Amino acid sequence: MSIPIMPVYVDVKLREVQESGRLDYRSRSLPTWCPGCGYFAIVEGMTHACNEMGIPRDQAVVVSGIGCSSRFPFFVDLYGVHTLHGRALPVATGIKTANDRLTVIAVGGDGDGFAIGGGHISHAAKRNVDITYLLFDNGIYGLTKGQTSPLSAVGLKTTTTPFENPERPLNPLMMLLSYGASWVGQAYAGRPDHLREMITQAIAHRGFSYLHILSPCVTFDKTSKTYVNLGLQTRDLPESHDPGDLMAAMHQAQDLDHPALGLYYQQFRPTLGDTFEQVIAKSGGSSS
Amino acid sequence: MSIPIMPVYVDVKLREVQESGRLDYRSRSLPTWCPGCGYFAIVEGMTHACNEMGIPRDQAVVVSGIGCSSRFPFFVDLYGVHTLHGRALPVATGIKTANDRLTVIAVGGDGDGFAIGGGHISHAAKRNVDITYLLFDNGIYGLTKGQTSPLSAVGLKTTTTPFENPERPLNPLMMLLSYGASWVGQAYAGRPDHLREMITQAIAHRGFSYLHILSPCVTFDKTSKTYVNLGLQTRDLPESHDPGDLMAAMHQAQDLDHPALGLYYQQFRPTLGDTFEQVIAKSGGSSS
Amino acid sequence: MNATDIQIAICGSAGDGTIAAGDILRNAVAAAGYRVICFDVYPPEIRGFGKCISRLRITTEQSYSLKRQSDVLVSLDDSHTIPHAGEVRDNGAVIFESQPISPCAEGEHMSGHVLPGQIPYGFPIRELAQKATGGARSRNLVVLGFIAGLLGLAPASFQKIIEKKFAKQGPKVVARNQAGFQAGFDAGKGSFKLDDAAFGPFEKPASAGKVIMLSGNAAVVQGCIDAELATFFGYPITPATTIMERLATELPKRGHRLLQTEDEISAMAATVGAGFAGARAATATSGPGLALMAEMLGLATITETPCVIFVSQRGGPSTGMPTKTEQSDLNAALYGSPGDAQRIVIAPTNVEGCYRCAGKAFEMAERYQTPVIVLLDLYLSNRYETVTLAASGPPFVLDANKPLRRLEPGEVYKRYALTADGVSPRAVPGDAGCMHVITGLEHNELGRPNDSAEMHTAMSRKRHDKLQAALEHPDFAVTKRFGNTGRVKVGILAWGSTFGECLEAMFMAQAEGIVCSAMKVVMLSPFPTKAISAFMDDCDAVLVPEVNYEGQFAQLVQGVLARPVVRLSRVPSSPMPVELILGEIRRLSGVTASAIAS
Amino acid sequence: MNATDIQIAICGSAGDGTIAAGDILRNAVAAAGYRVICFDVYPPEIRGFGKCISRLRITTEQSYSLKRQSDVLVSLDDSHTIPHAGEVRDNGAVIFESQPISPCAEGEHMSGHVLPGQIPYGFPIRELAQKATGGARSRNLVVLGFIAGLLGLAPASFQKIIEKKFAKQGPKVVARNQAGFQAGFDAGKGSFKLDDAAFGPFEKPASAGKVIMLSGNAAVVQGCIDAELATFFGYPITPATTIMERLATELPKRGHRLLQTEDEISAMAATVGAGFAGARAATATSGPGLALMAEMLGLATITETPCVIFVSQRGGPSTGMPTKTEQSDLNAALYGSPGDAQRIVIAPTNVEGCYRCAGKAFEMAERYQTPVIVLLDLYLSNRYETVTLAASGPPFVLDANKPLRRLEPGEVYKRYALTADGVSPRAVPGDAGCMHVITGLEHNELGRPNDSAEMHTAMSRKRHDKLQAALEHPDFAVTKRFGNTGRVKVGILAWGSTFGECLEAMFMAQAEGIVCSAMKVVMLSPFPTKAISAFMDDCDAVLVPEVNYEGQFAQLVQGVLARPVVRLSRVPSSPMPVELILGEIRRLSGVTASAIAS
Ligand SMILES: Cc1ncc(C[n+]2csc(CCOP(=O)(O)OP(=O)(O)O)c2C)c(N)n1
Ligand SMILES: Cc1ncc(C[n+]2csc(CCOP(=O)(O)OP(=O)(O)O)c2C)c(N)n1
Ligand code: SF4
Ligand code: SF4
Ligand SMILES: [Mg+2]
Ligand SMILES: [Mg+2]
Repeated sequence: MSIPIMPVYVDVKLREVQESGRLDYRSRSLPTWCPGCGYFAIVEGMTHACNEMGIPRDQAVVVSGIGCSSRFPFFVDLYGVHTLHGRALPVATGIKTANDRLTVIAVGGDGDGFAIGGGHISHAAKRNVDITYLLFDNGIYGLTKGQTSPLSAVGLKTTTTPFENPERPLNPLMMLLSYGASWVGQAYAGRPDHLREMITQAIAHRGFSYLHILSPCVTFDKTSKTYVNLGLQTRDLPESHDPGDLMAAMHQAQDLDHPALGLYYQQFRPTLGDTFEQVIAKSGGSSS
Repeated sequence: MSIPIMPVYVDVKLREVQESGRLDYRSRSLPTWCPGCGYFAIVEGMTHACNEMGIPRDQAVVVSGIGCSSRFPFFVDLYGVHTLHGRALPVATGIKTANDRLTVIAVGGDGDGFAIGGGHISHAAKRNVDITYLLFDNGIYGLTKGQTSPLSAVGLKTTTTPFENPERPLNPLMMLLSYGASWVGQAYAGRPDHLREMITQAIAHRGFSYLHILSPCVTFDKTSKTYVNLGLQTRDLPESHDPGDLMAAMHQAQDLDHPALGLYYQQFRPTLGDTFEQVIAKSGGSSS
Repeated sequence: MNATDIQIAICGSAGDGTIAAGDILRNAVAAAGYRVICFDVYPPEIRGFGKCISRLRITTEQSYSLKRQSDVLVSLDDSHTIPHAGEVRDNGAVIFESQPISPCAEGEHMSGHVLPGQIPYGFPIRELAQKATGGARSRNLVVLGFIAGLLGLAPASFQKIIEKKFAKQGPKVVARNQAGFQAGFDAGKGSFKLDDAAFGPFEKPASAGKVIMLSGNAAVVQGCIDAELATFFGYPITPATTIMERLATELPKRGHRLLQTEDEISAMAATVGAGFAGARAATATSGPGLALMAEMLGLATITETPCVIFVSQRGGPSTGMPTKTEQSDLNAALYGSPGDAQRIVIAPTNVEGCYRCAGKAFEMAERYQTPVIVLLDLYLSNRYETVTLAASGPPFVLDANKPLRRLEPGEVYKRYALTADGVSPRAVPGDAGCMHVITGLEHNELGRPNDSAEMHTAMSRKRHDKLQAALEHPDFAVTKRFGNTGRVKVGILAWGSTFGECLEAMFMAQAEGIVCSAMKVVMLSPFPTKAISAFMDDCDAVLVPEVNYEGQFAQLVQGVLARPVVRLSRVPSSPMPVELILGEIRRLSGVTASAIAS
Repeated sequence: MNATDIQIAICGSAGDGTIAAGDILRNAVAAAGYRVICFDVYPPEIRGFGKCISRLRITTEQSYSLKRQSDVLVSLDDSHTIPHAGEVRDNGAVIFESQPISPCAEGEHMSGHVLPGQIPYGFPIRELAQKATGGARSRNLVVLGFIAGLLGLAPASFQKIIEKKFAKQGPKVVARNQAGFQAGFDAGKGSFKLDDAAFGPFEKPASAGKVIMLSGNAAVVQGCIDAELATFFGYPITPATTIMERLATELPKRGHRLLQTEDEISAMAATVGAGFAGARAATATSGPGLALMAEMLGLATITETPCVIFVSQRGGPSTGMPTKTEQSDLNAALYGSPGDAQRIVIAPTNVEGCYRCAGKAFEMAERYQTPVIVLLDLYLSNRYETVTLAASGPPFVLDANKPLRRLEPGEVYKRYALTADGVSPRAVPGDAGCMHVITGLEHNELGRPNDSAEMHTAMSRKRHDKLQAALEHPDFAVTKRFGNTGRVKVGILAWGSTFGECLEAMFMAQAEGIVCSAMKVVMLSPFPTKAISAFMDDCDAVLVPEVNYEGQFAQLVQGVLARPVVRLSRVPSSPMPVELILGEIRRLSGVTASAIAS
């Protein structure tokens, strides 16, 4: 069990960032998030990953839905699409279909992904679209000022559940595993180094990679997914965990009380781009 | 491994049906399905279940989406809603919210449920809406004349995959288990007695019950989910299977090559109706 | 007239408690018996230090819109307030911090921006707050006290509101805020009064009934509750969210049910399901959500299922401007569902109308078996007005269903029986022997699929014609004319929140001697052809002001009547400025601006 | 005129090979050089024995619609065909089975329903099939042969088509069908010819180019291919499905990509994604799917992303009548997306137009950076016509993007630069240094969120004004007038598939001496105000026939021009009957029916 970690403020990291050259990937716009929001660590992790991997800035597209989290594309200096609520994945699929050479990263919140956008995830995973999906899980609707999300804990009081949320949350990792996602991992905004490492790995994976990022909403959730609680609850996946073993991954994912961080599952199989080429070949055509 | 079973024609069963009184639940309209379609067995199983359970005809509602399968409500003499493609579950949720006393059964095809309607299943399961969802899986879009569905096998030639379907199908049972559905089972239209038994159990379950029904489309799929293939492939769940063990259920569900029939998982927890009452109680109100 | 008519604007950044100050002020004056209309402007950012303005107009009789110019402007943050100095009228008051913490450049201090003719009231806000409460957080309360003292409002109603507002945060916080208010009050009272704004003597209004202050969305909620809404399904979206949020507290207390669904498609689907099952059912959304509901709304139309949809418009297209008002979803509300899919669309023009339309919507949905869209907008949803509730209780019919007669033995129930008024008696699950299936396919009287020319024609006619009766719906004014009767130079034809501004403009034009009237159109579909045509007969020119780019309502009027109107379509990211409308009235009436000026 | 103009109707049940017979016939006569227009009617049931009718009009020059009366009616199932006896003209031929298997009541046999003046051709269809092929399955081929023999068509082109059509099923099946055809041909040739229908001498058409026969949907596919569509995303729905199905075969062969998505929301989303990435991208759907795309279409409008949406209308509202034609999705196509969300909407009027509009849509989407909806309907999607492809190759520009100039050092790329024509040079991912974010929020020139009044006004104007240029789009007629020039008694204003019927009606009216014209309106948004206004100036009365209940296009015309038109809005679950239009023309021109009759 790790020790609670303090919120990460961008300015604290500024020197370090400048020295590393990661500033290249930051846009002119400063994030408009609340001070202390977990998302700062994610944008930081992302630019770090881009830097480490040397991703050409004009060959990458960040695609988001709508939410605090989905403001993300404005804060990195890559191509970006701020789509509609819940639609990052199908737009990303279209982009990747049009141009396989692009690095495509979809980002969004828990409401964006598991409420309104819930129908698209299984299909992106099934097709093994070669994109990375970073899901920012603060267990609440931040942008609309604090309603329950499908990942809110039982008992959470929100503006739409003033008498406490009576429903148990969905289990996103089990869902993604059942969808056949070819890379499934979990990170926590309060563990920035691990987070960066996971983002890098997720982008590096060839196929559909899903990284679930626990991240406190310091403004609208003071009781559930806080830095203190998450710091106390999260754990590492056991050393012995085999990312090739789907049932072991499912087993680990079952534990929502003590979310384990790390790579749950990885598999290599043809991507959507590969299957397009396969179909073209079978038809007797050749790629243009 | 069971022996391939012949298609079930309604007329063959007619005398038996009349004698049992199940005809009470059949509507004046004869099904417009193709002769030999697996769906005849399902309508038969359903009326059998209603008869066995003595469900009052005017206290039950069958809700469907759009597809050959979704014509179902017209063929039973209950209240019915033929909704839109993919929307049976949210409409059913609304009905159940308005009137807890009704028996609500949602039905639909694999495209209806896992393509366009895919976003709703996890939420119906999460809320544990006390309804039954019968999913008719013929691995194809029947009504629109034979396109691939998310449950089509790899390699299937359809009008939209003339060069063979390159994608592996989704795994509906694993998905439902990961969603926390409180009753998950599988049946096959070619095993009518077992099917009826499963439909009865599913309706009897208090909470969200999901029954996956394998059913051949004799018109548009001549190679994959045929009576012959399904007859050869399906098996029973092992005697030893414990429906309280989620991981065991997952394990069984992993096997798409030899789909196991029977009850995978069952759990009792508060239904949506219960949670409404809980919220009303906490608010200091009392049910009207 | 001895009546009160004072408009106060409080301006500051998000952290200054600007909106909270406005909230206390409006509640206090309303409690004191005045009528108010208020509208706050928020920054679009998630968080941060964007500009907030809270504007309140306080009157003896209910007014229709904010005034173009405020009588009092309060600055809690000079950098934000300076650009607004011009909105204070001649001899109006400007209240600001006289002792900024750090010395600031001349151009950055409010005092340098008070215009000639305006009266500056600099006073040491921060210092007073510090002294009275030991900190600067209560600056907003100090300012409120100052206003009350200066304008001669009794502190009692303020103190009550402050007590109530901060009670949850404990007695310390209450005491701190009371102290802040008192310090400001004393300072205000002690100020030498130079401006001419003051509260007139208060007279208890003659009208019976309870006067309460509500935002448009709160009024919608009150209407829903008074119409005994049983089930609500929704998905959060600005500016409709607060409807669901309030209902989440209110419905369970009454034994009713609310479900936050996974998206708008499901919210609408569940609403149709509940409506089918016989419950009063509603949802609420804004433009983007309305788009997602379009298909399901078509199902409600063809299955003739009662349901109510509150749509609060914001700036479009697409995600657009979530925190700015606009009236550009009219087309989508009228025409968004494919096919000939008519439905009832009504749009209130003020907060009282929000209450009435909400309650009446359920009546209409049941009586005509149709979806009813109640079209609001951010300006209406978020603005506060005092509203009079009838002493005789809610003016809503609680069961407007056409009676269902018992079936004869052997009779088959016809859900879609072709009747004289187009409305077929409706059975719901549980009604013995009336089993039937509703479907989105075209169908016959039994509800069975049927796509013959005869049946499709008959059912299309039924679905359209039955709605015409809504134009005569009991106790509901689908249009209303104000101003001069008989022949007029200019007639203003308007809908929704913009009507208030039109009315103000009309009054101003009349004051200038221009003969004019204004007609509010509350029912947009079915279209009140007769009433509007008759109104147009009376007008030399018809002006249609609306806050959208395409002139959507003007297009509707012309489309139905084939008679020309003058469009005044603007997208200022805010309510339509009254002077813009006035300018058009002048122009159309042949009065030149110079003639007015002289 | 010595020209050929013969209409043949083949009627039977779903199992009789009715549609297949029509298919062979149309291909054979097209191969022989005639022009054809054909439309099949299917039963709505999933399976079963519902009525099918295949109607073909065969002419020397391309005609515009089917004729009201057929010259030849063939019965493959008397119970279905009997009600259609009346559609055969005087002296037309009725072909039927003379030896039914079981003796049938008089009223159930075709022979008892041939009307006086029609010529009966009973012959032993089943027997000939049995003899020639050893089974009854080839009855449809026997009948085809009979027609060819009777009317004097050379068998060669039939034999080729039969060969091709059945090749996949092996030589036995080919031989069986050839034998059936031959048996029928011999019988037909040997029949004593009483009727006056015959094929005129065939003249090779003067026009250069390749003549092929295509359904509307196949023409769309051809247009897509010739415009080098690179990515297609779709979800099956009648009557649009066949567009995707054909593309699924054609695109991969050309190295291009097609994805069947999980629903229409994703299809539209992926289309926008691919458009953003710089690929030509399209989707296809019908009304219900269009409803689901409404929100995403708004995003395409505000982000100014090129994309093309083919919408084939069917009967509405809601699921409506999936196998019947209608023109009732016009409103949804124009206004379905909330906010001021204008887009280009074009509607071809015939199959050749489907090809042109499909190809041109990609040009327009790129040039004006906008979604383009191509509005078809079931009647147009499913009907077959001969189409001439230009010998000079596809008439489409393959890159219509505004050139992007290289950035100056340090210059920041402005995705939404405000330019004179409203179109901003567009960079796509991969373009060096032009990183930008597109968003559904209102934004400034850089694409950054901005909701100021000035920016929102400027951007709204840009998005609307830039589309005006589409009215002058090179090599594309947005309207076209036919018939009398100058002043006319009646002007018909029509759009979409109904225009063919309008033109036929106009020709008939002219033949009766009525001075009239017809204008087809291909571009519905932006609205061709000038052209239509000028046309209306010439007309004593303007008639707007359309297949919907509300008169959606009429409402549009009146909405823009504030000038009255006469609506002829009907929902017959089928194309608009020519005689209905003709009747209205007569009425409006003051000619009474009796005057005509005499
Ligand atoms: C169609 C539609 N429905 C609703 C909304 C309003 N909305 C914007 S963001 C959001 C939820 C945000 O929650 P989440 O995805 O968890 O992101 P967070 O703000 O917590 O990062 C909602 C409901 C919208 N923009 N569009
Ligand atoms: C919004 C919408 N999109 C598409 C369709 C067309 N459609 C009707 S049924 C269907 C698929 C049917 O497949 P499935 O659900 O598997 O049912 P089946 O016919 O196989 O029983 C489709 C695509 C529709 N009716 N509505
Ligand atoms: S509201 Fe919550 S999620 Fe949004 S920026 Fe603030 S802290 Fe982050
Ligand atoms: S098309 Fe297939 S699924 Fe539909 S009725 Fe026929 S056999 Fe059944
Ligand atoms: Mg969230
Ligand atoms: Mg299916």
